Amino acid sequence: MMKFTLATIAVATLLGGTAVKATDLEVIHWWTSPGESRAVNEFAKAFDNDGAGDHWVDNAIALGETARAAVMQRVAGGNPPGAAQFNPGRQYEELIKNNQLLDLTDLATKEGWDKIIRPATISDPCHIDGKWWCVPVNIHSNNWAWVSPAAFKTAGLEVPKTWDEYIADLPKLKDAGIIGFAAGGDGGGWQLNLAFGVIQTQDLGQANRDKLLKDKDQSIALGDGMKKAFTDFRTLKQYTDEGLPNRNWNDSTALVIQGKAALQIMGDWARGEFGAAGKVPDKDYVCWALPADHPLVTTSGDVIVFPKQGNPDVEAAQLRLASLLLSPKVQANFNNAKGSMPVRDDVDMSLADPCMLKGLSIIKDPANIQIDSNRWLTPDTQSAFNDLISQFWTDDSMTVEEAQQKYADILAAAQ
Amino acid sequence: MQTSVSVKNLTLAFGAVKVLEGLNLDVGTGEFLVLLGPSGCGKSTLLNCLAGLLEISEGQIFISGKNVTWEEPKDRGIGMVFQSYALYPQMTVERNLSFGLRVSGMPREEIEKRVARASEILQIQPLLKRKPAELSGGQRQRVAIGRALVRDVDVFLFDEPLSNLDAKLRSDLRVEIKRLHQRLKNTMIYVTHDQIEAMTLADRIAIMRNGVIQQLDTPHAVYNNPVNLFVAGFIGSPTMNFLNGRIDGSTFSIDALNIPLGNYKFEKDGVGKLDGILGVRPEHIAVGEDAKKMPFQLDSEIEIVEPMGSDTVGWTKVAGQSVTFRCSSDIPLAPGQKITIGFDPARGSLFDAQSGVRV
Amino acid sequence: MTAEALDATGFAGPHGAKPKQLSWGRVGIYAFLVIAALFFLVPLYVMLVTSLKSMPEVREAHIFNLPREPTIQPWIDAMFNACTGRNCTGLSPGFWNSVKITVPSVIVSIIIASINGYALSFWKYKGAEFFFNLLVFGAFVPYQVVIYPIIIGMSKVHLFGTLPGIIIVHTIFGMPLLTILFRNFYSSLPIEIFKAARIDGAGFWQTFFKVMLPMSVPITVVAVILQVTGIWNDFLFGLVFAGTENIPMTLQLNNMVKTTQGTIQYDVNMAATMLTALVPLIIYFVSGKWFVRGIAAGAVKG
Amino acid sequence: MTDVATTAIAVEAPARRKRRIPYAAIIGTLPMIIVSFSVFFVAIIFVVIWSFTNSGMFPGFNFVGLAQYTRLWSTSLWQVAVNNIWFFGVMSLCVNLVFGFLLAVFMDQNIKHESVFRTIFLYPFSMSLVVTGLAWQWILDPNLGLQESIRNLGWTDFALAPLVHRETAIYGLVVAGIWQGSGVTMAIMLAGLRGVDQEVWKAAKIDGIPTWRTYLFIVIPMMRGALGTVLLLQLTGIVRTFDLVYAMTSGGPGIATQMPAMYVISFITVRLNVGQGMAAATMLLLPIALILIIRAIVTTVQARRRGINA
Repeated sequence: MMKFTLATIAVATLLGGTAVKATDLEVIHWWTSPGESRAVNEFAKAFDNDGAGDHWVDNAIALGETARAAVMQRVAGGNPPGAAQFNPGRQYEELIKNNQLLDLTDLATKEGWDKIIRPATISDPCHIDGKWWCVPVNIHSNNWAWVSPAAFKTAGLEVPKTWDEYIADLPKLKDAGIIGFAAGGDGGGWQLNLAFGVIQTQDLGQANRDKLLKDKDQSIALGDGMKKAFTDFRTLKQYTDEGLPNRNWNDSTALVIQGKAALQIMGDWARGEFGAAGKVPDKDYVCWALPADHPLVTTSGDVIVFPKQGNPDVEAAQLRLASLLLSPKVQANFNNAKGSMPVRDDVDMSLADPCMLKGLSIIKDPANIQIDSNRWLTPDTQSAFNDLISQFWTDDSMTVEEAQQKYADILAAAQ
Repeated sequence: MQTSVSVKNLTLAFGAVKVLEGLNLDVGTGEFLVLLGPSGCGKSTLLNCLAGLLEISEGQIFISGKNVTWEEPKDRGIGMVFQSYALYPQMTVERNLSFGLRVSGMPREEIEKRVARASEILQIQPLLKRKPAELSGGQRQRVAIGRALVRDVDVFLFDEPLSNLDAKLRSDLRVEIKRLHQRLKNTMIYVTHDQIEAMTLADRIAIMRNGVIQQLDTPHAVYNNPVNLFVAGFIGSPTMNFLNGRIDGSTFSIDALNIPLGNYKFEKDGVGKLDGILGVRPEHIAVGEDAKKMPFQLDSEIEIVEPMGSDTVGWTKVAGQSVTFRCSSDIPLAPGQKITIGFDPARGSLFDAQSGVRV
Repeated sequence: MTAEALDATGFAGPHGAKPKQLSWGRVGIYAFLVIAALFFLVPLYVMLVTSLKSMPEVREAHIFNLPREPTIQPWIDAMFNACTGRNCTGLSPGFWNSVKITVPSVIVSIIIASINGYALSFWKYKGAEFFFNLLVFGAFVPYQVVIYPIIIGMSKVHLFGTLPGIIIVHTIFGMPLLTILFRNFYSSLPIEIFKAARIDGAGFWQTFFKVMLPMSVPITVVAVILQVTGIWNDFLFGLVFAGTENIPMTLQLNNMVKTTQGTIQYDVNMAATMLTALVPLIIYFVSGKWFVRGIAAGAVKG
Repeated sequence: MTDVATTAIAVEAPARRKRRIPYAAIIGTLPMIIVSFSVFFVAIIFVVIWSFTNSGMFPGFNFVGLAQYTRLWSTSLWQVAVNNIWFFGVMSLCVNLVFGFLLAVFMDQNIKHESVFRTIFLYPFSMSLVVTGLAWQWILDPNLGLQESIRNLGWTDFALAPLVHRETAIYGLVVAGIWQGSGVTMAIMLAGLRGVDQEVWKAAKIDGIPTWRTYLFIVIPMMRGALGTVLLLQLTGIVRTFDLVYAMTSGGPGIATQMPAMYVISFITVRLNVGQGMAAATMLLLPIALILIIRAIVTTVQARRRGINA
């Protein structure tokens, strides 16, 4: 980023004032797939053209894990980026604790963020103890399955109507040479953990799932619901392919798009991939809101944080960007491109496709909102779960009971 | 004398380069033969061919009556000692001596017997438990000899074994080797570039140059009757004086100076007239009173004096050509001093200036 | 002796060179070497042919086949057009960043290490050996162990994420091995050279620059090769210390390969991989001989 | 052992100047003094100190005793990583040494085109581990790589996709590591072989010692310098194993190819638990410190014994 660091600081100190010039604002994010790229372009365009002459300096780092690590190192090393993407929850908790983030409260109060952002569960991760530390930019739900009618057709099957029908179809899909369940093992196993989370919710029910993750309830961790979740998860493994380890999420999605795989459990950002490939919902692909019996939307979107810079110019630019991110037009463009739901109700979603409309209708009832596990779990604990789930996935010698016990142990150790 | 080692028509070529060509050599049983020559003359190469370390291109090699041309080195009935000792550094002296025998599967008692005998002969018993790094150069070379000894073979090959030692050790070990030969009476073939080693050790010396044996004879013969200029110049220190002139019947003339050849024994009669070189060893030139007894005398002036302790080397001129002589250190000499020198041309050597061959 | 016919020289039995039983040994040697060479060459070959194919051809999964319609488009894309996020600049910026990092790092680290080696060989002062032993220990310390304290230290002096910062980091981690190299090299020089220079009145620096440095060419070549390839190929330090505007090529390669735009473009990825490896490859092909010699002569005295 | 490190520690070269303090030398080696002290001493002290704290993303000094170590050794990720580094280390070291030595021996048989072979064997060493990892990942890709390629030739049951199976992924890493590193082992060993006195070879031939025994019992013990260099290069490389795994498997499938160095990096970056990361880092240092201490003791004892003998 900025050719700053030394030179600018030196110049600024010498002149005792601020350089009057356009500010380059570096943004670190992991929006690197085609759909995501189109979406982030909306942000960049809006920021570059807002008349203030600032520049969006794009720093896309593949894989959330790597991108967040880069941000953390940059902050620890005293050279933070101007803005950075995180998932809502506890990923940036340490940054707040250590007073590394720009306080957005004044701007938020002025613009009334607490009124326009709905539902409240979306703003909670940013709105902590009355102060605003980040900007939620979208609502993503993990609880989606993406189904390829072409794949089922190849196997001579009807597209199933329910999850159970799908499970029943798996052996036939396998016989027809179709990958029954598309997944990938990159980035420490987050794709698998995401799929497991959805299955976990299906098998435990919302209330118990919250109790498990929020209250770290041991009896649930060791109970029958979790046993079923692990067992179901292992069943799915029988219907994956050899290419799974190391595969990126969008490459898994591509398998569904190409009709090589029947179904993928993935957040609604996958919709962007279908869009980018020119596929039409309900025709070329089908989206299922999960859990099948009672669809829920998770609060697992993205937020943007603004690390402190100690430079008034940059700070002004940061605040301008923060405001811009929430503006109705930008929200509409960004979310349409990305396949996510906007964080405010008053944006124009006329372009929304059937899948997004499905999501928007679910979100109408706050009871249908499922709080993302990031809210309650530190990155340390999340990573430990990633480890466990991917270990369980690859190592058939690990019994369901062992996995449950380890799950419970991680919960017990979680802070 | 029975033949122990015999080389027939040996040729060794590396690609197109012939290092040795059509070489013949017979070594008698119990003989001590020294291969002498400047570096690059092919003496070590010949030795390596005998040992089977180099594969020859043509010819045959017999050792103890057996055609070993195609045999492996270990089956040729030879032992070899190297310049760099070539001891196995991580093994004790004892293991160094016994390693080859162990590998060949010899019974333990026999190995012990042989090691004991070799170490007794070489007086290295106290060193048996040490490693080569803990030995002095002389001790190492004894061990290396011991390694050849335990093989209990008929023929020993030495490849410049004393070259890495300092002067004192070298002369000590030289005597040692001579004693060893007298005791064992084995055939020994010894490569060196040091003429003193050659003269002192050899029964016969083979002087080599460019892969060809120039002269093969007793030390006395090579010294007194060198077959050509090369041999004459190579043997002896200080080197033989060479006077360029013309042979005319029984006279050798350098410009106006005529040296009567007296009873010089020509190789063949009727040499006639030709450009020749008269070689006279410095120690055959007498000065002062002794010179008067010589058939040929000449007055001269001393240019340089080199006292060597036991004797003195003086430099002077004969008909404008530099000549050195060696005399007792008791004779007082000083540069510029006028002296009379004399020698007996019959003890000298005459060579054809064109071909360098003795006439 | 066999009943073989007498030969021209009149001696029976073996003569001349031992007949070659077109030794199976020789055949075995070459077979082993050729198979080993194939093992070493296959990845390069596969990378090369894949990088010259178009994607439809790649998907046919005949990795050993030569490209039917060779195209250098993947190379052009990899160098100038491939995207990471919004940036579609290919590897070219990374290439220049790597040059910017490598050149000064190599020079600085070699100068420092050669002075160290020289001082440790000829100008021992009390305590020098202690620091050297620390360095030797440092040669064994995994980078990952000290990376965190160095991040903190660098941020304290405001060098984190800057070009000087990454140069310093490379210098630090190159120092142990290079110092050992130079120390061993200078120690093997005859001390008389040093004494002669002292008698001629040369001091620490004069002796170094006028006498020692000109003699250090062989070991410097080794050091340059080691450092250029090491720093060019570095991933970890680039990831952590380089800062955004100095992202080295390896890091960009990794980003490019791990980011997928739709379907994975294996052809472009392979071209990018080859491009990244090109500089050290050329260095090895050109100077590999010196490297082999130098590492034999300078690195270790047995 | 007579490799660099030992000579450095053991051989106290005679002090060439004693009386005056050579200020220029101290100034000249100032970078070394600063780096060795601050990086390899102070920084490591801090690493150890932080390993006893509950530092999160930023270092703190809230001491928690051995809690980080208790957690470390009860974490299966770490256990897997430690097992892996042993397995990977021993495997790669052995195969590398044996293969590198064999290559050197075969190269030493007066072969034609030696420089061509040498270049071929050595070039992978110039490639970064990231590149190596990517290249081999591609070749071993189950759908587009070697496996599919051979299946396309008609052998439809052919299976060679080690990276996607938990049990075999680490062998894939070993192969890639060998590919990258055995050339340089060969080069050093070859130099070592050529350094062996030719007369020793002759002596062994005359003694009738078979070639393989000569290599094994005479030549190899004479190549301790070369072996020391190879070991130094390989061991330091193995402890730091990171790039290769990162590029090739990212520690997967599952956590099957996790390595201690990755554990450290993961905890100080993604998992924001510096205390845990530092505990793992300290454990990484332990064997190295141990080896160096044992060596220091051995060399002092040897030096003393030599002193008595002399």
